[in-house]
Amino acid sequence: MPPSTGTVELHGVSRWYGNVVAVNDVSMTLGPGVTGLLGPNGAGKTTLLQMMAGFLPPSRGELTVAGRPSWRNPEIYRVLGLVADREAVPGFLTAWQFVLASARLHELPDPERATERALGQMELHDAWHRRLGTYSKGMRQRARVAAALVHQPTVLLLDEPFNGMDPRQRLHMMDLLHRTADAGAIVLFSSHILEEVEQVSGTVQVMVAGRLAASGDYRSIRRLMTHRPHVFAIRSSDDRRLAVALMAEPAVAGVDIGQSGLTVRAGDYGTFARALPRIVQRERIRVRQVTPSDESLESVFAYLVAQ
Amino acid sequence: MPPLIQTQSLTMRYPSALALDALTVEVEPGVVGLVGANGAGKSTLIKILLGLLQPTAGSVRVLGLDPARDAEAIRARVGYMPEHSSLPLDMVAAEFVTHMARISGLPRAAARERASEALRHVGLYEERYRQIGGYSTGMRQRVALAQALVHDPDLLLLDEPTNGLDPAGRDAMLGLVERIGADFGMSVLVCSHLLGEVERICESLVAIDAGRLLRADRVASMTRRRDVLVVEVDEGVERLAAHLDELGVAVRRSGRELLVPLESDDTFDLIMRAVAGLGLPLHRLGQRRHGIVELFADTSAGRAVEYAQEADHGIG
Amino acid sequence: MASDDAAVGAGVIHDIGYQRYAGPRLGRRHVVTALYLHSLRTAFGLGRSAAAKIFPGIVVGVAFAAAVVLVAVRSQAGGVIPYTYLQFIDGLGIPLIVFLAVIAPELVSRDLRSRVLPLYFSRPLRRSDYALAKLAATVSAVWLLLAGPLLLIFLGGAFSRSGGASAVWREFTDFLGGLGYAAMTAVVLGAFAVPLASLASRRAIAAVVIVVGFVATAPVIGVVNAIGGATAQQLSPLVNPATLLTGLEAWIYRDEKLDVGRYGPLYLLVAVALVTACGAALIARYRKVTV
Amino acid sequence: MNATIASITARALLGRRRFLLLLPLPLLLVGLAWLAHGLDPDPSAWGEPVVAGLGFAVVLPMIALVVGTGVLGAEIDDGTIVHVLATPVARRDIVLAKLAVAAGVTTAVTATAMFLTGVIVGSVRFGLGLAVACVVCSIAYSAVFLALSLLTRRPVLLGLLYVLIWEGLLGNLLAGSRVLSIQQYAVAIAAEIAPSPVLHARLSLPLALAMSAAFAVGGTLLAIDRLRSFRLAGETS
Repeated sequence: MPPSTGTVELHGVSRWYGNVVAVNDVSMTLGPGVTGLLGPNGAGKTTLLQMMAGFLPPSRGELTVAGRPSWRNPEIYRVLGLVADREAVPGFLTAWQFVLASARLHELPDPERATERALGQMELHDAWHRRLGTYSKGMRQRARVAAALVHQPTVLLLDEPFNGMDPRQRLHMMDLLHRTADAGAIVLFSSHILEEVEQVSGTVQVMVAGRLAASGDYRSIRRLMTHRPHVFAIRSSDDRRLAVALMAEPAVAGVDIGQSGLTVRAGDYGTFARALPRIVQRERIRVRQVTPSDESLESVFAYLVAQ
Repeated sequence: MPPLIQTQSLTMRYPSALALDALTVEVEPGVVGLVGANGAGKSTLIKILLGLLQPTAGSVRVLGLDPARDAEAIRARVGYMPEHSSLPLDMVAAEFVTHMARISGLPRAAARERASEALRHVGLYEERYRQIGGYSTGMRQRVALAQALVHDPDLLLLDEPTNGLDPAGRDAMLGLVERIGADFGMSVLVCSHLLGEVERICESLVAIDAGRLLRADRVASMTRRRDVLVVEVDEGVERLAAHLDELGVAVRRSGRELLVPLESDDTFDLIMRAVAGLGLPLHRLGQRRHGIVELFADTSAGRAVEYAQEADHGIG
Repeated sequence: MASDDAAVGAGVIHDIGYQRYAGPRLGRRHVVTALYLHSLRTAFGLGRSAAAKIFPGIVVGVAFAAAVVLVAVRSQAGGVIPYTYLQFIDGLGIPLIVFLAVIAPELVSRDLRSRVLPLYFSRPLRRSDYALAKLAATVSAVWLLLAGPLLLIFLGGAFSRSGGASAVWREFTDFLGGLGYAAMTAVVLGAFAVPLASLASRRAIAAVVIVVGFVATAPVIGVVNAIGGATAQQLSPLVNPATLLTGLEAWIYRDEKLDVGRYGPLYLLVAVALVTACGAALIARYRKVTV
Repeated sequence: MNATIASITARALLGRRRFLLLLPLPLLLVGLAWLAHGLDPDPSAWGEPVVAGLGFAVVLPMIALVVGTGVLGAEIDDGTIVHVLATPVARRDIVLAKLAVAAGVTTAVTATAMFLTGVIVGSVRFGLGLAVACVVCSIAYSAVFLALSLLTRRPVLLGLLYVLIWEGLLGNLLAGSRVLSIQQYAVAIAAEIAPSPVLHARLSLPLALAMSAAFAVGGTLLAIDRLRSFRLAGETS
């Protein structure tokens, strides 16, 4: 069935350099909305993004952006915006000149207005006549995003956009990605910093060692892996007695007693989560804290990496 | 034992910006966090401590010495890991660290031994004879740490040591810095804008913003408890909320979580009873910790930053 | 446990944790020597990737090949070629420029670009010592590039010459003369190239600057010689480092390679001035490098 | 030819310290000619080292090298090229714009210097001859160095070796090598327009023009093709 124009589609895409396989048989379809491409350094995130952006031909498989291949096809950039991982910007240009140049190169009907809108969107209006060389790392990043957004692309690819940003700058960039996606664009950003992915996109594509290890909402990904025991940190008024009671519970695989409370490995997530309150009531023990210590994206990620 | 670092109205004025503004702080030995947003003056302070930069005004003492006068004595006893990994990519790691040891004054044999030991301590023993260019970002950061450690300094200055690392790399690096502070018997100044890290591995903390001192204190005293109870159930959030409402408990919904004011310890039992009664799967229960991020909340342009209570997820 | 407890020797688990260092911490002289030796090895690509060995390797190959050819030619001509060693060094003009255009940027511009300087200057190493160590390493590398082939020529010459001990001795003195001139060449060309390289952090641009520095002044001499009188012709070689050396050689070794007239000492003075000026410029350059 | 790219490339080239490298050489050339003329109006003795020795052998190739590799090589090195490539501008237009700037700046610097030198050394006609030779060879050199920036990671060093070894050393020893030496085309063209004792043309004009065109067109087409399949260095580079 022909690739639809509204998506980014990959079918069995691989990329290798000699015998080093950077991306291994990845298939995915990206629709409108924000997706986080997550993986450790060297997992192939940048290689995948570069293939999507038409800067690297797939060694195998089929990749289309808005229905057409991106390799050796400059027309794709009418609908595609890219923020590459290299942070270099022409320091001698002001932000205005830099984004205006991008607008002109995209052959927009009214480049000045588009530039003003893009810079406004990135809240750079008070600094846009200063040379980029004098910008801080975060402001340079925002200027690059403005240049990638000036032609209002339907597909926006960002490689490590949050790298080196402090919390305030990160929060602002997240709002922007959401606003862009809400306007119907496909936004894909790569990252290995977990706070970002958890905050911005519920949907995640996790890459590990070149392969697509998981895709979808990361909490649902978590649930899909229920076959692996979950780890809970529990602090209560009588840890030892609670430990004894929990060991009797079939859903519990193991309990460790430490000074800061119990570490419970639950064999099956669902049954344990329901059983715990019941046991605590029965034993009349006061529980002050129950924390799924392996539940954040970090653990999903570490679990996938360990496979 | 003189204080690790002492500054007296330290000021650094660049033509285009005021990097440090009359900073007066005293830091005791141990693992110290230097926290601030990008451009808050962290790197400038480190360069002044190393005598690489002359401050416009004010005085500074490192290990009791004055960088302006005896910079070389300080540099012999300080290890520095710069923010951007500036390493010769076509050199073998062991040879590079040995070379750096000799530049710190160690004789050839001692330099070679300590280089191999330093690379072992940072977990690169097997790869120490490979070229740095072939290393991952995480491994390069560890080589940068090894060269700062190799000449057995009394003080380690680490500028954003987890920069560009993935979670596994970040945890490994933080664990390493924590172990260095504890077992190696040397003080460590860790520069970072990732607040979760500082909280986790540092004993005391210096927070600066736009070159001015926000707060300098022991970490423990800065993360006070805040009396809100967070409960999250995997299913039936509305049923639980309605039930608590009937019991007259002021419930507030925040995403997948329910926030309940913690009047007394009984509230724990009340919530547990409610969840057990409805037979719901309990996913999370706990007290919302007051993270250091609030420090910056009031200084950011008016917007309270209820941003990522890192203290709740994972670190817990 | 089969063995009886008493028979078991005392065992101890050594603490292989982090050890503090109580050994000697050597002073400035040691640190500078370490940097010098490291830089010298880097010049020839030793301790570096294969790619770093290609260009220096080519030049060393060319130098030794020329030496072999010279030895062969000398043995045919009965070993009587005046000033063989000096001729050999002057003959390597362009390969020497290429060698400097490769190694000076490698030793100087590369550290600037890869921002390794913070690692050096955050250690007990003075900036002037860093500059001098790099300069000394470049000069030594050029000298070694020349000394190796000269030795080959000497060995070839000494054994093929008839005329017993006195001939070998004369050959040896010529050889020492050659080494002396090689040292002069190394100091002057090295001192001239390194500060030029430090002007650019991009190795490619540094290489162009060095080449232009050597090549651009040669035609000037051509012009002055064509126009000027005898004195002008005797002074014009001062303008280019390579011809400055040839003039120095003519005055010291009296081999009539170049008519310097009575301006011989001036050549020495200009050479010394050039080397000191270049050294001072290099130190000044590293003093103001912001790290 | 894309005006936006041309203007940004020109600003990048002329903005950086790298541009200062371009000034001393032409000044030295004209100054030397003016000084020599002052001392001895008859150029037959000193003309050759100035015009050919310094002009065609050093000033023209070195300026062309620095500018030719600067218009694209620098942007590839620091990664800013991606901002131009990630736009729907045809690769052909990008190359032509860069080539125009490179050839333009090289011509502006070398042709003016050589014209002044020619006027001082001989006559206005001689100056024009030298200038025209510079125009033609600036284009040929620029195309070659532009293509080189896309073919290798170290275009400047290889360019240096071509000028120093192939055109310089071998040019004098090996007659055959002159056919592929752009310097010789310049000498041939100049000698044809304004014959003078100062210039010793070793190639015929038709051959020089044909080879210059071959280098110019060949280099440009090669650059366009390479740019079309330009790859950002992958993660494992």
